[in-house]
Amino acid sequence: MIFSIVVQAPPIQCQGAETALRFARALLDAGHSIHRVFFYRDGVHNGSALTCLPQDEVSIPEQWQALAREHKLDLVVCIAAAVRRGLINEHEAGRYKKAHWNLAEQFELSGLGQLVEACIQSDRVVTFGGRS
Amino acid sequence: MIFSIVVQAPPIQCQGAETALRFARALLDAGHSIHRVFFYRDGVHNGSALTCLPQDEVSIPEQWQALAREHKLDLVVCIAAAVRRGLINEHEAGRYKKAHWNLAEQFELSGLGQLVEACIQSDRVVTFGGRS
Amino acid sequence: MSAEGILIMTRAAPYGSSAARDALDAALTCSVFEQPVTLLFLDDGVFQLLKGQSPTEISQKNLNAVQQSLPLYDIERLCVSRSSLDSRGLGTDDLILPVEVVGDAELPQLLSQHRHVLSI
Amino acid sequence: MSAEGILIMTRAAPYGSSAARDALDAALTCSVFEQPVTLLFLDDGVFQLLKGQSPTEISQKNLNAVQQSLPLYDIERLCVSRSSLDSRGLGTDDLILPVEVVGDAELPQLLSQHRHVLSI
Amino acid sequence: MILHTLNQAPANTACFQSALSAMDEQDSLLLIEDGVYWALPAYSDQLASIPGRVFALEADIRSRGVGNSTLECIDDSGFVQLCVSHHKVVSWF
Amino acid sequence: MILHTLNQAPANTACFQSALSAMDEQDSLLLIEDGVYWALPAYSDQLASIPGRVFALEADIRSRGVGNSTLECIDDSGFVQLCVSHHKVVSWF
Repeated sequence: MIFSIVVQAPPIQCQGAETALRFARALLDAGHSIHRVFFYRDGVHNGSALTCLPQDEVSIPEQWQALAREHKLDLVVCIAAAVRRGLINEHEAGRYKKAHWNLAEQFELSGLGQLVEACIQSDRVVTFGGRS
Repeated sequence: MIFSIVVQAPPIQCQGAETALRFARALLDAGHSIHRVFFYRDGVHNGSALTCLPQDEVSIPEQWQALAREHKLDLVVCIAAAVRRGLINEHEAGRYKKAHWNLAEQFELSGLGQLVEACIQSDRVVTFGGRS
Repeated sequence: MSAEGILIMTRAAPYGSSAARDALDAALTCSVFEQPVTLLFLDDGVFQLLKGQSPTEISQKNLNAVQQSLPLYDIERLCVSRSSLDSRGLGTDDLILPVEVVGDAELPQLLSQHRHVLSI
Repeated sequence: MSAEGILIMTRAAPYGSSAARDALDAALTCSVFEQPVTLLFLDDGVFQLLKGQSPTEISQKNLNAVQQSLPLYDIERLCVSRSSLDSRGLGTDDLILPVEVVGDAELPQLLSQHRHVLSI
Repeated sequence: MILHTLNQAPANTACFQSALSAMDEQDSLLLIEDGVYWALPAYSDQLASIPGRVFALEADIRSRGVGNSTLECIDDSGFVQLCVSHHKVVSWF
Repeated sequence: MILHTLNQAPANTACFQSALSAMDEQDSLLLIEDGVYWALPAYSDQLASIPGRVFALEADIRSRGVGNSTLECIDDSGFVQLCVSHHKVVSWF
């Protein structure tokens, strides 16, 4: 079956991002395919390259990256939600004249259309939310 | 009177950061002093230098910066909460071997001790929260 | 049963969080991509449709303005929970747009009519 | 009335959000800075003290371990709302630490005894 | 003499109830952000059961189209004055 | 045939009530994250009023020390199977 996952929970303050990761792994283990993981609202922070954790903790962004590398996942971060929240790639940094950027590799900024397209292409769409 | 403000709300998804800003301005207008603004939990995102908004919107981080410049405010971002969430300054970038950083000027990373010290020094401590 | 289109369910009050605006953005995008879309307002989400909003003082964009453009975007159905309205003492006259009022007993059917349900 | 020290009020369940851990960190810091501190557990916050937590599968640190160290840090008072416990069917035997159970009628006084109240 | 602020809409009844239980008659409650929906007529009984005085932040009332409330509305400088006239501020969110 | 997931602890009664009102007897409810506290004995009446079947995510139950629940616990692969065996997934948070 074809799944898409929508992550609206930020990686640190809410558990939703971690639950989504475990769910994604279980999907792949069961032989299903993941059409896309779409990060919306505060969920965009899952795509941060600057997350710094103590050595005994694994960061959620790095786990998404590892999973994406292994399974060629399409990790799409809503561009409108992201730039408002200070999550940008090199291209947006140029556009907004910022000296730095912080979108992690494997993640891509794109529009809400990618969420709609994911709905069209997928048999199931599963949302993992925060609270606000 | 001496006030301190605690901001736990992120700048985009919740209104708390904007309410805190208006409250801070009203405090200064009334002649009170602000000992410190302490950003904790998802509130650390108020200190992002990479927030990009359309030209007709003013970013919350920039408003904090402008207020801090004008009134010499002490804007302290909880360092433990910040680095976990991917908000770092040049020094932390070096320590964690990151090529980029994103803490805005006027904001300073420091420990939770600064929250406790703010409580000790202030007549009133007012917290602005998010939800989760 | 042919389940078609996307239902966007929104349960939060406007302005206190960005959920209302984010749900609207998603609905408008569905429409741009010519996907049939229904908006369902539940719980505090019914406050999103209150008339007379004016959030300039809190530096936010007026949702009422966007909402009034919904018919132009072919957003086909705006559904509002009757029990959510009732418990808040609100009637359809208090709302900015004509809506379809949905009783609790009709909710399960409304959900099953759509291919996907997105909570925002 | 000499209001002294800091009351940290925490109302969220553990693990679903980081509030429990963030409140503990703040309380421990108060103690390091030799400020008298009281922790007040209200609403779903009382779940933070449930015995037998084991969050390794969800990649989080066990709060019970930190909680058991609280007496070593001279955290003087751990207060738990009686009505929050009651409505959840919990008793003090279910909790990891001995606590002071506070009735609703005593809440206003508890708040006024402290110089500052931080909600986390 | 505590000023309580509350920013949660009515679906979060637990937040409102807990704030209420923590108040005594010398305290005041200030409704802010989504908390101003409690000013609607449907909640007049709940508001009446609050032991102290109740205020609402004007900017939030106006923003949300919560009309003709009988509550005392204050602006940001009124918020500051309430902070000064009470001994401390407790935030409910 | 909808799978509903719910991640909110009992103070958020509105979330639970709305999920309930949206379910019919063919649907299932999966308690995840803080939602697993609804598996405590204190809430057995509320759970009994749910029209369909009710499950809880094992990892979340164990994490929180919510012991001896009579609910059917499933692991992540069980969660996946429920998604497949129902027509869609509706998240309540």
